Amino acid sequence: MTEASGRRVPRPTAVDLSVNVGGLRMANPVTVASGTFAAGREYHDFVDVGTLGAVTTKGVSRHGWEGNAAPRIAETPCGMLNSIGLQNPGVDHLMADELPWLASVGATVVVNVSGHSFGEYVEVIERLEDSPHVHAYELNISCPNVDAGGMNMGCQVASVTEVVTRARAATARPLIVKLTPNVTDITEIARAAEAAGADALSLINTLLGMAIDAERRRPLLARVVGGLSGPAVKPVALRMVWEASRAVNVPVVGMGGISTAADAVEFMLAGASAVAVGTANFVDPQATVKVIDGIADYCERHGIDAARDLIGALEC
Amino acid sequence: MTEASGRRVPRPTAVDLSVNVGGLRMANPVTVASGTFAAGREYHDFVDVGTLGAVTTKGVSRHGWEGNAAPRIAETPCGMLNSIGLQNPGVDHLMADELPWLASVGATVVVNVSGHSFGEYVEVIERLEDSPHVHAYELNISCPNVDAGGMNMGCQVASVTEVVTRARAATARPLIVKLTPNVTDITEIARAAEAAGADALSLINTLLGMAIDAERRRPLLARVVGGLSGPAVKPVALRMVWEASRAVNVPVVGMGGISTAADAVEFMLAGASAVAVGTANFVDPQATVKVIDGIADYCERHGIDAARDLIGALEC
Amino acid sequence: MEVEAPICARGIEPGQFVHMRFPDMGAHLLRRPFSVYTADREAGTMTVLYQLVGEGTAFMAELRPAASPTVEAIGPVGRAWSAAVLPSADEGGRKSFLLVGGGVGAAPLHLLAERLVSRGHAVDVVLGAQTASALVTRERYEALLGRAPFCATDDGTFGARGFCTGLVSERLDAGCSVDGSPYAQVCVCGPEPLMRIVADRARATSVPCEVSLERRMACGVGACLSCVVDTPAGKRRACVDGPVFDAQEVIW
Amino acid sequence: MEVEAPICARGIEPGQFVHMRFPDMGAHLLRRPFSVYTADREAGTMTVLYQLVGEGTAFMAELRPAASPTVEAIGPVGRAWSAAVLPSADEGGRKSFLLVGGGVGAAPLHLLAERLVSRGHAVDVVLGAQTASALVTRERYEALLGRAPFCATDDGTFGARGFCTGLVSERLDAGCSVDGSPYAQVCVCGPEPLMRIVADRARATSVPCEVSLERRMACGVGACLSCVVDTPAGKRRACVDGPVFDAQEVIW
Ligand SMILES: Cc1cc2nc3c(=O)[nH]c(=O)nc-3n(C[C@H](O)[C@H](O)[C@H](O)COP(=O)(O)OP(=O)(O)OC[C@H]3O[C@@H](n4cnc5c(N)ncnc54)[C@H](O)[C@@H]3O)c2cc1C
Ligand SMILES: Cc1cc2nc3c(=O)[nH]c(=O)nc-3n(C[C@H](O)[C@H](O)[C@H](O)COP(=O)(O)OP(=O)(O)OC[C@H]3O[C@@H](n4cnc5c(N)ncnc54)[C@H](O)[C@@H]3O)c2cc1C
Ligand SMILES: Cc1cc2nc3c(=O)[nH]c(=O)nc-3n(C[C@H](O)[C@H](O)[C@H](O)COP(=O)(O)O)c2cc1C
Ligand SMILES: Cc1cc2nc3c(=O)[nH]c(=O)nc-3n(C[C@H](O)[C@H](O)[C@H](O)COP(=O)(O)O)c2cc1C
Ligand code: FES
Ligand code: FES
Repeated sequence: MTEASGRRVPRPTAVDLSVNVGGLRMANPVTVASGTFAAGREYHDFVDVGTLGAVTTKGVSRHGWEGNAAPRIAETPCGMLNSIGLQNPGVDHLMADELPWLASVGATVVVNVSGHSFGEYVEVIERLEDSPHVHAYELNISCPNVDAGGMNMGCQVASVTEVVTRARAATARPLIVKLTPNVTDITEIARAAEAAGADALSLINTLLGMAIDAERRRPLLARVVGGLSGPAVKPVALRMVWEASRAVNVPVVGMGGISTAADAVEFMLAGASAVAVGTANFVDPQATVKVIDGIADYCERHGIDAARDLIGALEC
Repeated sequence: MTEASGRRVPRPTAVDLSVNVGGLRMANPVTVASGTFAAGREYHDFVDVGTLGAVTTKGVSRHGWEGNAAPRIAETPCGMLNSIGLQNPGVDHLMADELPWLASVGATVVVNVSGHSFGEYVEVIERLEDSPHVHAYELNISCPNVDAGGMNMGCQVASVTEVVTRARAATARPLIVKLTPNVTDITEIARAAEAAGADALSLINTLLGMAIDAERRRPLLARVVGGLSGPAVKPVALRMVWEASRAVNVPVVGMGGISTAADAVEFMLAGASAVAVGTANFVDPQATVKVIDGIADYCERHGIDAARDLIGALEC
Repeated sequence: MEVEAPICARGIEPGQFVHMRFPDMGAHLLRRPFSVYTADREAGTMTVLYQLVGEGTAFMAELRPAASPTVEAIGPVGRAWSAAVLPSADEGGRKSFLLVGGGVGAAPLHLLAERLVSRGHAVDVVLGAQTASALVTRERYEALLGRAPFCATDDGTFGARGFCTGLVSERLDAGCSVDGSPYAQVCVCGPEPLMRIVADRARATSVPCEVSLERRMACGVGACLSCVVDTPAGKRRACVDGPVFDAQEVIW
Repeated sequence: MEVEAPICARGIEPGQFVHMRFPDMGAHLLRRPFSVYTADREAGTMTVLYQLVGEGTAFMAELRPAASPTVEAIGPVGRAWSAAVLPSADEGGRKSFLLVGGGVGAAPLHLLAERLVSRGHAVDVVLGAQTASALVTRERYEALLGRAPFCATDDGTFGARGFCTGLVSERLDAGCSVDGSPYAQVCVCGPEPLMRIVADRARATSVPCEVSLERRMACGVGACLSCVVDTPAGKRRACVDGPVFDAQEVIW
């Protein structure tokens, strides 16, 4: 039996790992996927969260949400489904309890912002503008939205334009817009977000999926449908990062199934300026730092001085 | 070492396995996914292809296509990418060499039809109308199409409507329309296909994906982007089958990652009237008959007299 | 299954669990939560008692010790039984407990029973299982308690026939433990319907009750919110706020 | 690696391959193609010589015979070397062959060499490898031929230094085999650049040439069209129309 233990920190390297994501300076290209790392504290026994390129917090809304009924997860081949439903205790709780702790460990902080209406996004950002501990926002536009008729607003150019425009007006901090992969043409949505003022894009959020227990004839999730993540979705994520990064001029944060440094390098070659480790944290709570170290290994092995030289360096 | 050997046939069962897919009568609910089984002959050493619910042939165009450059496949976590590019020798070759053989082994035959223009689909069908050995058509509308400006015509309601309407006018045989999963709203496309005259729908075709060799900094496919299939996509496929079958009144053929009878039962519970085994044929060339036998096992174990009672029987 | 896991084995408190993963189960990403049945602090080993449920447990059943398979574990995780921190009978007074284990739920109660007995408290144990051969913990409990636990099997092949809730009701109606002192608490682990019935009976007889809940878990560290339990105070995480909960806190 | 595979071992013709899968490699779906190095028809076993490339071969390297791991195989698959069906020297006249194996490409030529020698034909063998220790087939060829094969290593640690194409050119320029009869055919298996150079040299000296090509394969039975090779007659499938092709047929 191997026991995960000890707070891992990245090893020293001569490689310049720093990247700049639309004004967000990261010491290395590795952040976490929102919702898989809470606000970092739960993982601080395993990795020094202050050493990550950034900590991206769980999606936060104005007054908090209850989320969906359990069961909320199901395992699928090389992946998992979740229907957490953006459970969160609200932005005030984040500001009171989590942000000061993140600041105390020296973390670079990206707050993932959710809302059920366009106005709610703005309200959350306005509250957070009062905190000195926030370095960037990530707008999770894959929420069912009342202003968009209950539809997922991340799927329509009009609603994407609207919510990004409003969020942009509310802050001068770096604004990352997180795209859903459940669309016909990711480049169309990417361009809309850029045009509306996004400083960067992040993708992919989860793919909609479903799992069934044949013996019991029942869905495995109480909500029936959930979001697919993990290595299974990596090919789709890589393709979308490649397409989106070629369609826009702002940087892209790549995610979707990243478990190893080789995965991270693949996303950077495809055009990502930074990457996020999500589901892999559940598999190995030290995955983030292992990915950072592995990127350094890769650069050293290939004689690359700065990790940013990998961005979009795919030969094809 | 286990060696696959012998021509497997389904075992006898008292369960009524027959299903009717929009006029296509199948002795059992199991066909193969187009492109993974050629026209059956290559698999006849492993399974008696005449005993399958139906054999769905590789996509065929009017005069044949060369397909893409190699490498054309890449392995991904629990899945694979392909960029075969619909290589085929044309409909005349199919009629001369393959259909008579399929008839000789007593196969029920679904011909998967491709075209680069709306007119080409009609031409292929018109040729095939001369053959007595075709029991249904499956229209693969996930092709880049000149009439649709080079776009994938399966992604737009207008082009789906057009191609299905034309194909419908060309034949009285059962017409199955095969949907691409690379769309924002599968129900919209499903309804358009139904309204234009489809007798049934089949889904999903492959998800667009990409794979990279980090060490060589190159895409793993010569075409860079390819279609993802296999167990990795099963949750997405199940979700779309569930959504589509609730949105239309015509039957649905479910596919995407089906490897076992449990997978097949899941698709039927989600609303599929029949299922197709695709990538799993590569993993186990006897997968089709094992799935048929396993569906019978399931029905016997659960006291179900007719497999069709499973269709849409999910409790949620 | 016996595993070598010094950190878990030494740190484990009764009621806590370990979150295990088998690297050779490539397509199955998630860790599986298991209670610790016995722990040998000196040897740094522990045993896990498991029931065949799905692919993970089927994989475990096929592991051959000879091949020294690797298991990755996070642990110990979670909130222990509150009785685990009870001072010894000499210091804080002697208390009586009713421990109810349904099926494999008998496992996580064993460390608690051991702890309570060693601290001089009175422990009554009720075990339920489908059939005699599934009462795998019975002898160990008998050795620990110095007398047979109360047993019921669904098919009547050992002890009382039927659900073990009948035996629990008898004990609670008696109002006191076998040695005559009133129960300080009931501790239950087993299928949810069983826990619910026992919790109801305990409330009816005004005995405090704790339950150990099972939820599907992704992270096992409190971060992902996959394992929530409904409580009057909102959703709480079974992995770190539980798995042991006061029965009154649980909205079933 | 030695595997038990009676059907494959008995039916294999020189140049054919087996398509193998390891059920324990859950997340890796596809079978891997491997040539048969030696086959023991009576024992029903065969050996495969493999090079560490990626995850599948890494997995193979970790297999422990003691655990009798399961391997699933389809085979024999594919078109054999055309020389494999040559009648014996007594019946059809004695012919000479030049066999060129680069790296692990030496494996699939061994069954052919065996067949040709047993039928009384003349066989010259050129082997190339990166370094001396990679010339694993050398001794077996030496035993079979009764004399040393021509060897080259990239680092010069055994035989000629550099690419083995130098040795091939020498032989082809000589125009005849060591025993003085003109070459009827060159058979090559190895990295594609090597095969290409040898094919060019063979054409320049008007000796027929066959090559054994590697392509990624999904089905291994001719159905999926993943493994195509460009030829003047269109795309052909390496799995069933090959892997052995007439070098003239291949558009590199
Ligand atoms: C705190 C805790 C302690 C437990 N202690 C024990 C124990 O000591 N002995 C024992 O046999 N079982 C115990 N269980 C249940 C055990 O975790 C499941 O039986 C096991 O995860 C099933 O895995 P599988 O791969 O065989 O099943 P699958 O159905 O193939 O698993 C699919 C997914 O669902 C999860 N899952 C399935 N059933 C359960 C369940 N009942 N609870 C939680 N997750 C589940 C799996 O972990 C996996 O993520 C405990 C559960 C919890 C939450
Ligand atoms: C007809 C034939 C005979 C062969 N004989 C031998 C042999 O005797 N000894 C030997 O060492 N190798 C042989 N190879 C090459 C061998 O198949 C690959 O090295 C092996 O598939 C690599 O698998 P992997 O999982 O280690 O690599 P990965 O890169 O992890 O494999 C990923 C995927 O690519 C495929 N792949 C990768 N490299 C190759 C390749 N060179 N050719 C075909 N598919 C590849 C794999 O099969 C798999 O589907 C042969 C190939 C062919 C086509
Ligand atoms: C349990 C879970 C919770 C998630 N919660 C959020 C969230 O709150 N906000 C968000 O934008 N994305 C959320 N996601 C999506 C991830 O951030 C990420 O986009 C996705 O999981 C793909 O990455 P991965 O495959 O590495 O996990 C969540 C994913 C998981 C698995
Ligand atoms: C190698 C390969 C070739 C394919 N060729 C076709 C085709 O010609 N026509 C078509 O409609 N779909 C084609 N498909 C898609 C499959 O029919 C099927 O929709 C998809 O693979 C999902 O099923 P699976 O996961 O079971 O393979 C092909 C898929 C593969 C893997
Ligand atoms: S398992 Fe992640 S919060 Fe409990
Ligand atoms: S591997 Fe499928 S046709 Fe050759």
